[in-house]
Amino acid sequence: MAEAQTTEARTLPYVAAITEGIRQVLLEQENAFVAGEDVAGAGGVYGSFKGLLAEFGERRVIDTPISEAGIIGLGVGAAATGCRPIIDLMFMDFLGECMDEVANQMAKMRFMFGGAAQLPITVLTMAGAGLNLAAQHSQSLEAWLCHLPGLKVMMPATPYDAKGSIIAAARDSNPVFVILNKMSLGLPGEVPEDPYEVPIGVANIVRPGTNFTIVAFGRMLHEALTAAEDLKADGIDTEVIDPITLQPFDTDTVIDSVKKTHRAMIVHEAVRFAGFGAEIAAQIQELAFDYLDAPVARVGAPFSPVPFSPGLEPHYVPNAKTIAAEARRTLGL
Amino acid sequence: MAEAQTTEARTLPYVAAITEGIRQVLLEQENAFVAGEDVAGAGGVYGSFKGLLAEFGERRVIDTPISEAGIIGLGVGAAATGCRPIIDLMFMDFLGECMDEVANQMAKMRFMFGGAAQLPITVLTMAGAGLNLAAQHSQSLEAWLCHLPGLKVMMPATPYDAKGSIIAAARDSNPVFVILNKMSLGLPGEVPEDPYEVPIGVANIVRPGTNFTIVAFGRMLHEALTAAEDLKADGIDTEVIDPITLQPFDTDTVIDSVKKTHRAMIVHEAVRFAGFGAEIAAQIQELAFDYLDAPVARVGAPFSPVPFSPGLEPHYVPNAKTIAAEARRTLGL
Amino acid sequence: MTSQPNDDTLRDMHRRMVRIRHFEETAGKMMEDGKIPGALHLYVGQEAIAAGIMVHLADTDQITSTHRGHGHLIAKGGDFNRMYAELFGKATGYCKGKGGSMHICDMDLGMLGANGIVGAGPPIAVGAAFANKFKDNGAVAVTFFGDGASNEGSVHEAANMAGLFKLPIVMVCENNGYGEYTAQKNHQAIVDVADRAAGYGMPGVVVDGMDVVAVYEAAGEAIDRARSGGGPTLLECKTYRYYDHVGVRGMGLSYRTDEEVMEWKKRDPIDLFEARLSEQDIMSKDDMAAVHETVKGELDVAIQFANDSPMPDPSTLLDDVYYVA
Amino acid sequence: MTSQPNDDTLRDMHRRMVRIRHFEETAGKMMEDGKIPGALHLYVGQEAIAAGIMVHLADTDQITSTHRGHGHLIAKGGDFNRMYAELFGKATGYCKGKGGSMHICDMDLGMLGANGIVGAGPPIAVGAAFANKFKDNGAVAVTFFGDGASNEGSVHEAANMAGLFKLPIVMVCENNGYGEYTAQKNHQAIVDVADRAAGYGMPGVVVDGMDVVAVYEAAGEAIDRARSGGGPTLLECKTYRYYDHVGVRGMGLSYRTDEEVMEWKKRDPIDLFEARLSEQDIMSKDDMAAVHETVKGELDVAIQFANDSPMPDPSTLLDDVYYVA
Ligand SMILES: Cc1ncc(C[n+]2csc(CCOP(=O)(O)OP(=O)(O)O)c2C)c(N)n1
Ligand SMILES: Cc1ncc(C[n+]2csc(CCOP(=O)(O)OP(=O)(O)O)c2C)c(N)n1
Ligand SMILES: [Mg+2]
Ligand SMILES: [Mg+2]
Repeated sequence: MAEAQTTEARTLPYVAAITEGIRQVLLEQENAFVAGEDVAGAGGVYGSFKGLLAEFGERRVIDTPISEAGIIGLGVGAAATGCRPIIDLMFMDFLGECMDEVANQMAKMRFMFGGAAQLPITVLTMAGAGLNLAAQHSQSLEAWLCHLPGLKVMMPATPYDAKGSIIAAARDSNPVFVILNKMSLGLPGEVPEDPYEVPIGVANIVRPGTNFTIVAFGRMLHEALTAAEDLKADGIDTEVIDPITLQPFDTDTVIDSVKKTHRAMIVHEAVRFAGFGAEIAAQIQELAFDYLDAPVARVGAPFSPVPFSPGLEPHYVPNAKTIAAEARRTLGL
Repeated sequence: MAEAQTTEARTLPYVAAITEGIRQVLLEQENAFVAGEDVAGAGGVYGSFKGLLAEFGERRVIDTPISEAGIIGLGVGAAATGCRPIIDLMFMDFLGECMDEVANQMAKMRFMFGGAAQLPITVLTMAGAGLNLAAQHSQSLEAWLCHLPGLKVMMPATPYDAKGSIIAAARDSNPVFVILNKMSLGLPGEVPEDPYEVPIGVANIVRPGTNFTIVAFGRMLHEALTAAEDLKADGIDTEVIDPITLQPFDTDTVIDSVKKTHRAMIVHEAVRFAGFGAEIAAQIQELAFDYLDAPVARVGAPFSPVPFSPGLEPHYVPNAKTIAAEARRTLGL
Repeated sequence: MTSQPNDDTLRDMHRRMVRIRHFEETAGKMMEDGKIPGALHLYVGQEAIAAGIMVHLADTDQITSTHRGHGHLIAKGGDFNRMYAELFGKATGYCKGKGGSMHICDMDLGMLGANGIVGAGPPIAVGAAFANKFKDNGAVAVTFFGDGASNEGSVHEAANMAGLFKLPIVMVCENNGYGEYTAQKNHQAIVDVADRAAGYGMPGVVVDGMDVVAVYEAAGEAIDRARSGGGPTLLECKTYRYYDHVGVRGMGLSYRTDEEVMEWKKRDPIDLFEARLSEQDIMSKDDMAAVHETVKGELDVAIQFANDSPMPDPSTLLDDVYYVA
Repeated sequence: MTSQPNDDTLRDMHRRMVRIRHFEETAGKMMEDGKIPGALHLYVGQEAIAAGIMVHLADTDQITSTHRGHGHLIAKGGDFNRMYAELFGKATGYCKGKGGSMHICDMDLGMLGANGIVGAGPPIAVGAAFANKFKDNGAVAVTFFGDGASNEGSVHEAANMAGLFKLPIVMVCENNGYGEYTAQKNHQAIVDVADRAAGYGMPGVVVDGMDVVAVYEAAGEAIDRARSGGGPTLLECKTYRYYDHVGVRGMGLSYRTDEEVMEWKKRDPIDLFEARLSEQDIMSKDDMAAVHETVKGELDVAIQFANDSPMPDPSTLLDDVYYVA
């Protein structure tokens, strides 16, 4: 971490940790600004930009038209010319509107220009289902981003990690996506008052264990932790790892764990098929093949869009129960 | 296959097989039309639509503005109201311009509407590097599409499969992407004259073998076949499987092969990290764990955008040599 | 058609507006009662637009809608039972509970869906219009989008294609002055979205969206033009939404003044229209009251139907992802 | 600035145009000789636009370009050596061989890159203009895009934001009548792309893109306006490309007539300008011939440099993906 944490940690909800992270970036970096749909006057549709307009004014906290391609493009152009934009993409589902700017401009500009461009841009976005927002407002599309050389991708699950990821992303001089979770807005957690970084590319062993490894990220971390408690009953001492950063991925931490536990499972909220869990599972079997006592299991959403109904959505999103059940299945219990 | 092949197969280049497939769809289905940038007057920038305007006229072969979102949207709307559009997306790299229409409309409409909509739309696009077209005209982005429930995805490597995939896609009443390869345009192959389908979701064992399985698709199929010949020298009898369809994926054929050969490698041209090969590798170790004598290997592009220079691009795209080398490494030879 | 609406048409439009108003007011209550999960975007205040346009359309004509889509479906003839069931997430709903408010649709009525993606409707409507022209079936497509949506690239691309191909389509901008919490002056440097029509080679028309007869007339002209091969029109209707962007609060919002709301409500589309109907002796107060009562009765039935309907069975989750022959 | 160009400026523009013309003609030959891998989109015919605009700009002003980007870079002061090296894919090129023709750039000159994606430049230029305003540095951004590109949603979104934020930007549409092989009348229902300006609350200006002085004057006005806080302008320059969309064939193409090409060539921007320069006694024939010779000499040097330069080492492949502190 970049600086000592002198202040006491307070308990803050996830949403307030986000705001505090952005606020401290704006205080720290005079060329940083925040732009997005309804981030200024309304303080963001999730409240995550609350108070920033009042404190920093219209020059640095900017409401944009509903033009996702334009907004990301604005961020790319401003970053390439010396600003440090923080761009908000209200729902991760809206990536489709700006995927060219993300994939072909933001991710590739530095490389295509032989290193001549530097793009210190942070994109904040909200993923996740669970609020009956149906197929176009509930997706977790991190797999698309992780497949794109040139981007860094973080997916913080806790208030502490949310604030520290945003600060780390904004201090990094590369394009970084910070994928937040809309179900977690009210989740409380300890958050130091001073600015701090959650280091990019370093996984967190959230729960040490000895004979089973779960790699879980985003909101699924919390479900996995509950599942881990449940598995204790069967003598399973689960190590739960939150990679926090998906790209660059901290392979070493995961492999070290699996070499110790010999069994692993990946958990994410995204559709399981061709999800990022596949990459992690593929890596584990490549790099710890001789240590594995069972196939690497994967938990993710089934192969359908996210359904709206309260009668369906809870059966779509993985949870502690389904995670524990899949763990038992894979462990032969 | 839907009908007997009464005619002799002729040798046709890949590009002519594409054209023939589209032409026969237009002959067969009165509500089919082709729309895209420069598909009519110019016959397509690859020549794959040559002659269609002259034969079918402006009503059914339509040049569009440069508006990828608009074009895909047009296809979605026309498909939902009784047409059977064949939409051309000139380069797969342009997916970014229309990813919302692909991901949030085309893929999800039927589900969101509870089955009320039917979307018989075929999207043709060109993937692949090797022509020094640099980072924005060389990508293979099938992993994005395969992660989207509601789409079918084919990636035919041969003239035979190109024609048959297009016909199968156009006859299917779901959205189907047919991802073609721009380096393969001149590749010759046997192509029956009559219409025929390459069945969606059925893998092809292109080269039977006994002690090593390579799953390769797109242009990499040909490189893998060459590598397989090379590996014979070391006593490796490689079975090469072309899934042809990536979604729905023919897991059974691959698993059956691995259960026989005990060792497997996936080869694709896309960036290796979070590529579709990860899904296949993850599935193999899940479903054939006890049969595996070595980790499932993956070959793909390194983690960078596609470089322009002839001094770099050949080192970027996998080829028979690098495939064989990685096979030897994974087999401990 | 470009002539004045006859008495039957006036009564028809009145009924459509009343149906929307009560449906939406009731939906607001249901949301507050916790009956409607997810997000609810109410159409109240904008009824004259849906009614004045849809009355020109047959079931074979198509529309695409927005996140604020109930009004469009109702005006197109939507069934209250299936609508409420969908809002409640029930198996008997229009989308079997899979879509909810933001994806409500009726393909048989040519209602190609509400849409959760701002600006997604116009390209799809262009596709429907293209299909109409392709089949030469005389049908017209109408696409609704907001002032906020007019800044999405997809709307631009759709408009350009509509103009280029001279498609049978009417592009209706419901300009209610806000995109979410952002006033129009903070999202575009123009007052009339219709000014953009010239850039697509189509006529741009501005109409008072609170006056159903004005909407009727302008829409009639545009739809006639579309149907007779004269190509598209950009029809901008100036209007206002009474409630918040999402949910049911109407007053005391930070991004607009209560005075502004009250000013617009003075020109409430239903009040205005009812005054006119009674002035012109087309409907008596009693006639109108009867319409309101009938609609309320239908809503009671619909809510009962929705309440009594089962949730979708979890086993249906993977249905409808693909068409299976 | 909105006044007539003085003699030095005229000579400066002449030199820029000649530099572009010879660079491009030579590049065409190099392509035919198999020296230039990949795709080559020549700018020949459009030189007056790049020259007449860029002469107003300082290195601190930014531009975004298109797939047809050599002319823009040259007019902005691009270095022939590094350009040819890049076109050849050499390590000494502007992008170390990683970008090639379609991604050629010079960040130090404010040339934010050619772009392989049609319509991708304008949003990026909006970002640069936003940064200029943010920093209040007096710099202006200019974005170039084609008639075909004007139908991309990204251009619409960028224009709307430019107008809304009153950004210091000039949006230059180089209307050469074709997007690839599709004539303008087959990709949009308008004749003047500048007609779209009204929809963004900015002035739209049409200028003869073959007349460098006309471009100079119109651009001067637009750039002055941008620089002094007056906001953006959509400046449409009517022009023509002499060669095929990609590659070097000029005549005998199926999608346009040779007569059309010849008609435009009668108004060749360099011929026109040289006639004027000599008429007005600003440059003699000898002066002009000397410019041509000097430029040709520079090109010989550049091609030699590029030829002699090494290919990038494969070990550099993964460099430049990320910035490493
Ligand atoms: C692509 C996309 N961007 C942003 C949103 C979030 N959003 C939903 S409605 C809305 C405002 C739309 O404004 P307008 O088009 O004027 O319609 P209105 O709500 O006023 O009816 C926004 C920004 C979205 N759903 N889709
Ligand atoms: C998003 C995207 N769509 C399509 C293309 C293929 N393409 C390259 S140049 C071009 C034509 C562009 O026409 P215009 O904007 O008029 O520029 P011009 O070539 O005439 O200079 C097209 C369609 C592309 N590169 N990017
Ligand atoms: Mg609005
Ligand atoms: Mg052009």
